[in-house]
Amino acid sequence: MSNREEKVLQISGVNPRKCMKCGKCSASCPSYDEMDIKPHQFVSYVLNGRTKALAESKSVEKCLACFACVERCPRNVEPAKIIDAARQLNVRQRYGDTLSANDIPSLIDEDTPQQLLVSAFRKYKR
Amino acid sequence: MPMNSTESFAPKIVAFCCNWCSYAGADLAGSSRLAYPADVKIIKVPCSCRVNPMFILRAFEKGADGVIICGCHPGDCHYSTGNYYARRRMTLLFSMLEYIGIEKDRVRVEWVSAAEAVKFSETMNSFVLQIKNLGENVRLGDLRCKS
Amino acid sequence: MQRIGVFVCHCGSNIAATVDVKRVALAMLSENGVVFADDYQYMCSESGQLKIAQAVKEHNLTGLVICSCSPRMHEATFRKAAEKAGINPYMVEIANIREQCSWIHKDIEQATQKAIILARAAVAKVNLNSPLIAGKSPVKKRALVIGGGIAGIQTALDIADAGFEVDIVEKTPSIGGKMSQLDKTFPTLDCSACILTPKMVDCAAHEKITIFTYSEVENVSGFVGNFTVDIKKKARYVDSAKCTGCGLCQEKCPSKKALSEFNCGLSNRSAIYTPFAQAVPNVPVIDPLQCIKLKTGKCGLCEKVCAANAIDYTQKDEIITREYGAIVVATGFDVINLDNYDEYAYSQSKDVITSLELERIMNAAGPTKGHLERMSDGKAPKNIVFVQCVGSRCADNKGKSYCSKICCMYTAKHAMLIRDKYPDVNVSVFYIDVRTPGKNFDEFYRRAVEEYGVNYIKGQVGKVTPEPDGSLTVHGVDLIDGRQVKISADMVVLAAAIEPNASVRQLATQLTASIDTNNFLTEAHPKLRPVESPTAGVFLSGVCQGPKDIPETVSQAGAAAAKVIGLLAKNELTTNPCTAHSDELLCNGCSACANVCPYGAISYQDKEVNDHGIRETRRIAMVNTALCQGCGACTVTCPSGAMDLNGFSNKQIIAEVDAICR
Amino acid sequence: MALKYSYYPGCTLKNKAKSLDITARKCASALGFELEEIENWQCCGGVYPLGSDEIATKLSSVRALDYAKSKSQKLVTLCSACHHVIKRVNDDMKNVPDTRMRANNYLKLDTPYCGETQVLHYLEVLRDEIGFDNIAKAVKNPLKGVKIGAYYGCMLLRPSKIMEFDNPENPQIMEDFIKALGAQSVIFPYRNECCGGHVALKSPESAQKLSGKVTRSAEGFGADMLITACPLCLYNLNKNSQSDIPVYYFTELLAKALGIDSEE
Repeated sequence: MSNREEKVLQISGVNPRKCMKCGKCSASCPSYDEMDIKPHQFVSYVLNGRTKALAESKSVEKCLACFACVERCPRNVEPAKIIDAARQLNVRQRYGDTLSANDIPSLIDEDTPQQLLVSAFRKYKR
Repeated sequence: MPMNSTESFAPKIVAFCCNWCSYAGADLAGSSRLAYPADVKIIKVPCSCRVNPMFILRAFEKGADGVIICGCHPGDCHYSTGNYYARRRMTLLFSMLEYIGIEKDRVRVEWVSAAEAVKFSETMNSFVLQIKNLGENVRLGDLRCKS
Repeated sequence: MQRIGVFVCHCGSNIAATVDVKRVALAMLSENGVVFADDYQYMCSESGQLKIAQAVKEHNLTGLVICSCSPRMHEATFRKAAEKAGINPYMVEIANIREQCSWIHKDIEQATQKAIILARAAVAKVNLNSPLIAGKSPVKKRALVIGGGIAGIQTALDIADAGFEVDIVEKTPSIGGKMSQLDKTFPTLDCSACILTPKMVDCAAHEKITIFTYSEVENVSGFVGNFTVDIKKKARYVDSAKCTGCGLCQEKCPSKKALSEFNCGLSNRSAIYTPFAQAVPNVPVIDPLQCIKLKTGKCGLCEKVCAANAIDYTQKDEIITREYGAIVVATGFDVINLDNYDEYAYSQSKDVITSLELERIMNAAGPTKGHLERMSDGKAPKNIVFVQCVGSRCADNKGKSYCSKICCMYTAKHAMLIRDKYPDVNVSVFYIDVRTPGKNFDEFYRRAVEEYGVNYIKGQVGKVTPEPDGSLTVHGVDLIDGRQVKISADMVVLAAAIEPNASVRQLATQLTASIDTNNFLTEAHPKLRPVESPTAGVFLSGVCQGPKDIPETVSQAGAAAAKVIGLLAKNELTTNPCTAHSDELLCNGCSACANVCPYGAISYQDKEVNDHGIRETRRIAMVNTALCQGCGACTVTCPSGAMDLNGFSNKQIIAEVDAICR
Repeated sequence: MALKYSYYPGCTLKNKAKSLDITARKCASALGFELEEIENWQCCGGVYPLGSDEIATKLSSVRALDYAKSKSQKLVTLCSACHHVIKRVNDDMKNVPDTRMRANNYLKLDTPYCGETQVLHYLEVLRDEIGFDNIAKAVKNPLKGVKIGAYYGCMLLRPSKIMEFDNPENPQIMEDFIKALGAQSVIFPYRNECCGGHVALKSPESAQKLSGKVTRSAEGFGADMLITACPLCLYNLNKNSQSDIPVYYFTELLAKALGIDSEE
């Protein structure tokens, strides 16, 4: 297993071997249609050494962190933690940020809650 | 803590297992190939209530570093109540060990059913680690018993 | 001084690959008392046993140590071999160097060292063994079957047909169990009632069978061959001897709000009721929580209409004590509670049902008289979705870790029956895996797909959402197509996991039979003794031991019966000679041992003893060896050290401790 | 003596969600409990850091938790995001030895913080400490005939193992709250589905799709209005769902029913 796979597993704390491939995570995911790699595939991407593709996927930014997959997984696999670990791999790199303070003014309106900005910086920026 | 010596130190550990649950649990651990250190040697007894505290003290005298007693879960004893007797006796033994200044962590009581192979193996692994951290039993060893 | 022979088994490569068996044998030769040591491929084989006999003869051996697999496996084999060779069977000790050594260690040096120590301990013990003679105890020639479902019924019939008396204890008002609730059975689609009710009637008519319905086991004492069981017959408020089963009382009963247990709560029943038309016995019971007369004192209508004068509001629970030689547990299963699965909206919509509820809906005697209807509005559904593995195969504390085994087949059955009877209804099945091992099972499932056009979708359902128009949207995934699917359904059927009936926990404690982490009763050996409990004289039949379908249950029921017959056919049993005994010179008659004995095996006698020349009468503990089970509680309790246990004496255990610590 | 709680308002309640903060405090004093704002609280970060090696991002929560511990008070939150983050960090401090050790190493507190503080959401205070029947008694203007849908969102409920807030698939607490105010609760299946607020900044089209499902489902079951505890959900449902259904903070309704002026 390469360094990157190990890193994803270490950050996520997930044991992908517990997955029984039932697909309940993908059945539950509200962002399924937006994702190129689907929640039930996160596990096999890690096991098959394709974390680079996972980290470069659209899914990284499409996960809503709603934890429906975590709640309903019958095997306690917690797919949300895997995709978040892949996202962490990106933002922890140099130039991994996908949002800068300069972008903000064009994205907000007068009602935008602070909470949204704070969490966006956590999500998209180191 | 004698952490650095844990690698070379091979403790002597006596495990008393009741015939109906824990000994069967150990067998299942074996047939499931769930490893635990070779330091553990099992003595079969009909029931955990057959374990006389004197046996434990004897083991320590003879140089054992840890003793573990395994029985059926409370309520599941093959003889109905044997494990309750064992629990009470061992509680008294613990306070006696403490009174005479012995680490009571050298003795453990665990309930392991015939189906709990994983628990058996995990228990033995953690007990061996615990004994390794305590180091060699020097205070209880009877010098007259040493060869 | 013993003359001990040590035999080290290779067990093929099971032991020999990790333990240097020759070194173990060699090391034993320097142990005290050992006059012979050898190793062999398979000690348990005929030639292995022959080797033992030869060595006994040649070396005049008095004791044997076999270093082999667990004594739970072959202790009995080697004891028999010893007896054949002319040695008392209790002069044999086993050193378990397979399960507790070669199978768990990889390092040859380490494993060999450990095997030597284990063998050493066994040798030290045999040095102190003494010949033991097993006693005899009589066998009560009657069996108790707990649970009156198909498992219990079949077991009882088979035992009774062999000529032994059988009692069935069933906690509901009728025998029949879950099978009586089923409509059709897979894979032949014959009607469940048609094949079950004749067996129920046979049971009732059999001269050797006594049925106690509406009854529970209250207490169990004794041991194999000699159990004493208290059975609580709950007050029925109807005299079974007088009742003719005319049913008028049920018709006239004004309290009709109770939910029918038989119809899974989908219909109502009266306060006085028989669970279903073919109930055995056909005698109603009064539900005291629903009966107006029993609650308020007013009413009494059933009493007035009963021409047979069978109603008796003063009836009380009754305890019956009976003796048995063998006990069979056949307590069956229940469908799990679905509170943990609210994503499937079971508690939020009447049109989300379990498969067992669907059985009742499909059944002509069910709440809808066999018409496929929605429970919410009585409309005929056009789209039905089945969800498999609800609560099975989970690792999340919400569900069960095991596969419930029967769901794949009954779901295929339901899907097929619906498509057959209502060809315009669309049926989809969400599955993770379709598991159909069994004769004609996979063919059956394929027929559902190929001939009946059932739409099988590989993937699980995430959520079922009730919609404002009364329909249900099923949010699932199709893993083969790689897309989320949303199916608008009128009915959703959940294949809920099955679990052992809740009563089994307490029963296991009463019987001192062990249960596993899922509350299934443990068998004595998973392969070789699958219908016996580790507790002698207790046998297992049906789902109480693990999930199984009807044909498997019936075969296991027959197997349990065969074991019971084998036991009851004996006039007496050899008892375990490893019993306690007291040293009359050390005993001070304090009663401590009698207080801890779980079997009441210890009594006291005034006995004249000769204590170093002084003759006096003392109160001395006496052990009834027929009652003593050899737990050893008394030996540790005894303050003077007078109590000891045959086969596990203080000296023997201390010798083992010393040998291990040496 | 009035019940006193350590109160963690969070960034949004001091700004865009002022009414959530104000009504909550006013209702509290009307119902006999007091919210004592934690001194020098710092932003929770808005999202719980899922990485098992994240420490620095959890420290602000630990400081707040330790403050409550020092005052022997329970910690009360209102914003769903703050509640989610602080409750989960508290669970880490209690049950994850590695996080506990490293966080304490950073903070160098007099005594290490090990998850002692109990974290309550305001709704839990109403349910478990005050009691909905007592709230029903305190209601001056019962909201008779109003059909209200409770929108839970994700963060209060999931993961239920840690949040221990309510049944994650069929919650009851807000419905019971609505009934206590004399109104009628409308149960709709999307009440615990995500509104997509988390991606409202960079994928507004997703946020529109998802929040639309929530409001359509609520309207379909006849809700006149929605209540929520989350400022982000409120913003997203208002802005992106393309529905006119009004969305209020649950405390605004509580204030109204208790007859409290919700102006500052």
